[in-house]
Amino acid sequence: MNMASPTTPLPAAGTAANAATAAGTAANVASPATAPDTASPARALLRRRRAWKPAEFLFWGAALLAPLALPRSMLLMNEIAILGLFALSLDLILGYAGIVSLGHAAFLGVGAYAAGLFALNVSADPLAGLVVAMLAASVLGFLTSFLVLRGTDLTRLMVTLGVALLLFEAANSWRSLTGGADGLQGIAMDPVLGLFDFDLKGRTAYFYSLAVLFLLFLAARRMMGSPFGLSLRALRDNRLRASASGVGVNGRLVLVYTLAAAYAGAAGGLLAQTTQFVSLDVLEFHRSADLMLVLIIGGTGWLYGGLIGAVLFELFQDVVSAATPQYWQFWVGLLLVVFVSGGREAVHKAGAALRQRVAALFGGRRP
Amino acid sequence: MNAPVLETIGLVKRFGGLLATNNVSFRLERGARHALIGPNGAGKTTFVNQLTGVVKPTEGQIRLEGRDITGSRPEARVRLGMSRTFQINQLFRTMTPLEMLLLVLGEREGRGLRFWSRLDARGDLVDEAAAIAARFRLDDAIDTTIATLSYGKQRQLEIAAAFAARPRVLLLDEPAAGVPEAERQDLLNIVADLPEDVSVLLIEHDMDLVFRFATRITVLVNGTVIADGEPAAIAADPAVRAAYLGEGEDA
Amino acid sequence: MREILHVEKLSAGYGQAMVLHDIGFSLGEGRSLALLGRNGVGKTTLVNSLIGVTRRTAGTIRLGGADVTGFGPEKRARAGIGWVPQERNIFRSLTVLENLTAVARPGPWTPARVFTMFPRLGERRGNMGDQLSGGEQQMLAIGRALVLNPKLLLLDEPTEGLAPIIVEELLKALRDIFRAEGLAAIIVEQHARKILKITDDALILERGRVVHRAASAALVEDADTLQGFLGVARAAA
Amino acid sequence: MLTILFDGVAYGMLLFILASGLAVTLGLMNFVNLAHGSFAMAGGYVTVVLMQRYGMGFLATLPVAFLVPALIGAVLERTLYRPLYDKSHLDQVLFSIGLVFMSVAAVDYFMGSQQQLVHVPSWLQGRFDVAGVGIGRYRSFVIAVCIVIAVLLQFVLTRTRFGSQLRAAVDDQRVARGLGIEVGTLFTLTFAIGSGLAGLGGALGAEMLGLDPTFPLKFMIYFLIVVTVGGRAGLIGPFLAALLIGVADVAGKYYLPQAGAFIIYAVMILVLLIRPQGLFAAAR
Repeated sequence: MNMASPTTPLPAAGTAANAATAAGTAANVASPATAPDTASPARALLRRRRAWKPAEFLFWGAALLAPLALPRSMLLMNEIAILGLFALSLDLILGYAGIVSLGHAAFLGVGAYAAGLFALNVSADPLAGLVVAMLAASVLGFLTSFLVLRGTDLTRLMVTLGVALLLFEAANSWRSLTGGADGLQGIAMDPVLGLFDFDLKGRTAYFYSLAVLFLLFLAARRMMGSPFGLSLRALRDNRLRASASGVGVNGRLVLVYTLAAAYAGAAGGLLAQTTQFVSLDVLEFHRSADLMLVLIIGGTGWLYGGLIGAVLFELFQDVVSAATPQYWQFWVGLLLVVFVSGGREAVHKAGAALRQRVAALFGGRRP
Repeated sequence: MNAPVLETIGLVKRFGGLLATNNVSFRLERGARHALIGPNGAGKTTFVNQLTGVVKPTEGQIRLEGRDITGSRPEARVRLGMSRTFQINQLFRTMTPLEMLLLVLGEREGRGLRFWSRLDARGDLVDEAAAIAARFRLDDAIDTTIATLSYGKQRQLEIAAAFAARPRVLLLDEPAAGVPEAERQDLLNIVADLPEDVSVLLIEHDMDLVFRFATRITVLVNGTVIADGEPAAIAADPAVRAAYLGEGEDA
Repeated sequence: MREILHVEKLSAGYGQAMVLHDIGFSLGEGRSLALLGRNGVGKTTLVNSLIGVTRRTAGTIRLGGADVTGFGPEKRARAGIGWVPQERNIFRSLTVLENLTAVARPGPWTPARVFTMFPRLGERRGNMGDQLSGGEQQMLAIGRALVLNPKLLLLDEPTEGLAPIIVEELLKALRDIFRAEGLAAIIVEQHARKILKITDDALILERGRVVHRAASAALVEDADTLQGFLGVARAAA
Repeated sequence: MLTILFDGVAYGMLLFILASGLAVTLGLMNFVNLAHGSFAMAGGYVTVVLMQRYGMGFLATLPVAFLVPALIGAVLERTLYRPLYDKSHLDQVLFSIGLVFMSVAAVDYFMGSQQQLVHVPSWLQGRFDVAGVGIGRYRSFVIAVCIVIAVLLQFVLTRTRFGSQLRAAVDDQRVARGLGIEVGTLFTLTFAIGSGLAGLGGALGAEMLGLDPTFPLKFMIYFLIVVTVGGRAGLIGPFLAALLIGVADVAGKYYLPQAGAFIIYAVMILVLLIRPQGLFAAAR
């Protein structure tokens, strides 16, 4: 049922989308077809900004229909959906609140282990496991959020990296719980909602992950478009002015950090459930580093960045590692170096016109 | 009736051995147009930073409408009715003016934690933001990314954002600094047109602006108030002339 | 008389903020120039533009006949500009002596000679830069500019924040440097009368433009001009 | 007990030489170069290649293990690093992680992923006894070399014109340039020396720390800890921190093998939270 939702426009979004097309580019003309209170151009402007853009429908429609075109690649697609959710999580704190992190894998890992252990010891129901994964990660997120409030970006990078390394060491040492280097084996999941069995081709896995991704994306889109989301952007842009505008800095940061942790936990949970295996790999440093690259590719602060980045990253990885599996890291590194050393600007400049059009279609904004 | 809206009592700030604020007792009357002037290094910025809560005073008290706010956090002071502009623009560069104003209005109305509400859920706030933008001559730029606005427009937004918090006390820190001639007049008009019930403290070097705007002037030198009074009296004050021209012991 | 500095149509600022507009003036060999104006009119920005640490949008700067407009600050310093920055900016993790030796270039001014001129610095040569009093820091900042052996000295508010007796001492030292060495100098000062007594010429800036130029000796007698441009009274009144 | 202490000191000394370049680039120039370990690895592999393929003696390879990474460092500083000096720490981190990944994969490709063995000359092998305490010859050698380098570094930084110009440039880059100091050249040279020292450390440490393509990743966090815990005001803080970490790590692995690197990471987080400027940094 939830798999059908991407193509079913929400009522509010539907009318707003009509308004968007009707109003065209002029800022001060409100379509008569919209609600009566649109006399104010500013209100119409905001409504148009948050309305669903055609490209968004296209994006999700394509995600839903992709298995028809590539029925054999559903395992890969599942990985993309999970990586996309993980990147979305990082975008919440980095792209919206401006908190840098080199240890986001900590939350992915905790989510994965929580879901795995829950499935092995308590219940094999996927949704219950997912909730447990999100809860476990958000508890860790809440506790560690206080570590990222103080200090400079460098301190934050080091502290987040340190937390992730600590967890890795802990998981490695606490063999009785985590299975150490062998990982958690023998996870078998019940059918999703009692209806859809996990199959070897990854069909259920993909649609399950996509549905979770879509629902969490909807929630993120709503939250980042709220006054709360606006205040996060304020913090990212200029903390001094944010606090001079009455924004309570620490409270907001704790909230968004916890929220992002829950999202990453969900990604970890999905990973554990759909691959039916958890190993130390989920806590490795390269997870956090790759994630940064995903977001750099897609761009931060517009929610779709992580998703598009995940698609490109996984496709690129699929192609390259088919050719030279053990040197995949070289290309990740090269991409990072090129992107940071000006490639980002060049790409953005070259595609400026295209980007503007895409951004307009997606209704997002990229700094 | 005569109670000052903002007041400092015996304010002292030391940085190590340096006495940056020396026992400053200052009153801002309700509805005042008050300018704070002084040569470089007089301690104006340190004084303003204590008023707004960025720096903690070593001694003394700050009162806003009779309430002791000496230890309050900056964001709490905004909610209590005092907001400021910055000498160097502090704007949300990736937002539009409309969004920035909505942010300020939302925080003023205590909506900052509403994570499921929409930005345009309170239409009256949106209209108010649009009205403020119009008042500060930003209506044609309301949906432009702030980073791409001209410097003069950014200065205007700097004041608009402080104004949107609906302060009873507004601190303007060198509002005209760096604004090119062509955009200067707009800015001066905006400052002149601020509503009368807002008490304004202006920190400024530009004497044209100070004497056009202020009905009262305080002169700060080396962290100490050396004169306080009406513009004509300040202009004639020998101590002030000495501070500005280096007259005095050898003149 | 040879021209040491020639500035033409210079506009500059920081980031997006434009501070200087269309500045033009020149300075002859051995001449000293007082740069006057109230706070925030662009005096420091002008000095910083001469040394090359602002964003220039138009104009040219020639030093001793050579165009240095495109030079970075270190190259301008080597071409013969000695800079005493506004905040003094003594290198705090260097000793007094190191502050001099780190930048010294061959010429008549040596650290030893600086210590002869400011004996107090000599006594404190082993102290770290951040252990000096304001007056000592100022002397060190001047000494540090001198050991570059420049053709042109830029002094940005050298007397600011100093006790009156130290100001007198410092001004006397500066006068000797200007007169005896034939060194060209530009000195920014808020306290006009004091500095007009030791300089040859004066420029007054207002809102980033040159609004008045005069011989120092004439300007010091011109109370109306001084009050109008530099005092607190309204310029037009 | 004393043997462990001695081993810890040797390990700490080595860490200091490895991290000293980072202490300057990160501590003084405020540039986060996570790829510092890649230069160390380069030095290690220079020694390996020269010994295995060209039959050079261990000692003879050490100068080359310094020079090659220094040269690479200088070239990279001029071309890639410099534009990043005024970018955000995040960009610097991502860029240098990229370099780490590239160097790891490249070395793997050319040299293979196996551990490399460095055979130190026979007169440096084995142990001798001092008052009943077993002292490794090679470790004594490492300590001696490291002390010489540490003293030399401290001398250059505090007693030479180069050192005072560098400190001046770090104190206030804008004013240093305005007073004619060639900050760009100074930074290139400093970066090259730091990379060279890392390379030397990598060569010296191959026998004690092991050498394989994942070296930069494995030790990245250790270098960062040395600098951040040591404080970023000079070389003495990092020196003490390196000794502390060396002894703690060796002792920890001996007495509490299960805890792994746990304690070190926890201590780092704690220090960063309580004293973000580092343990030994002088309050400014």
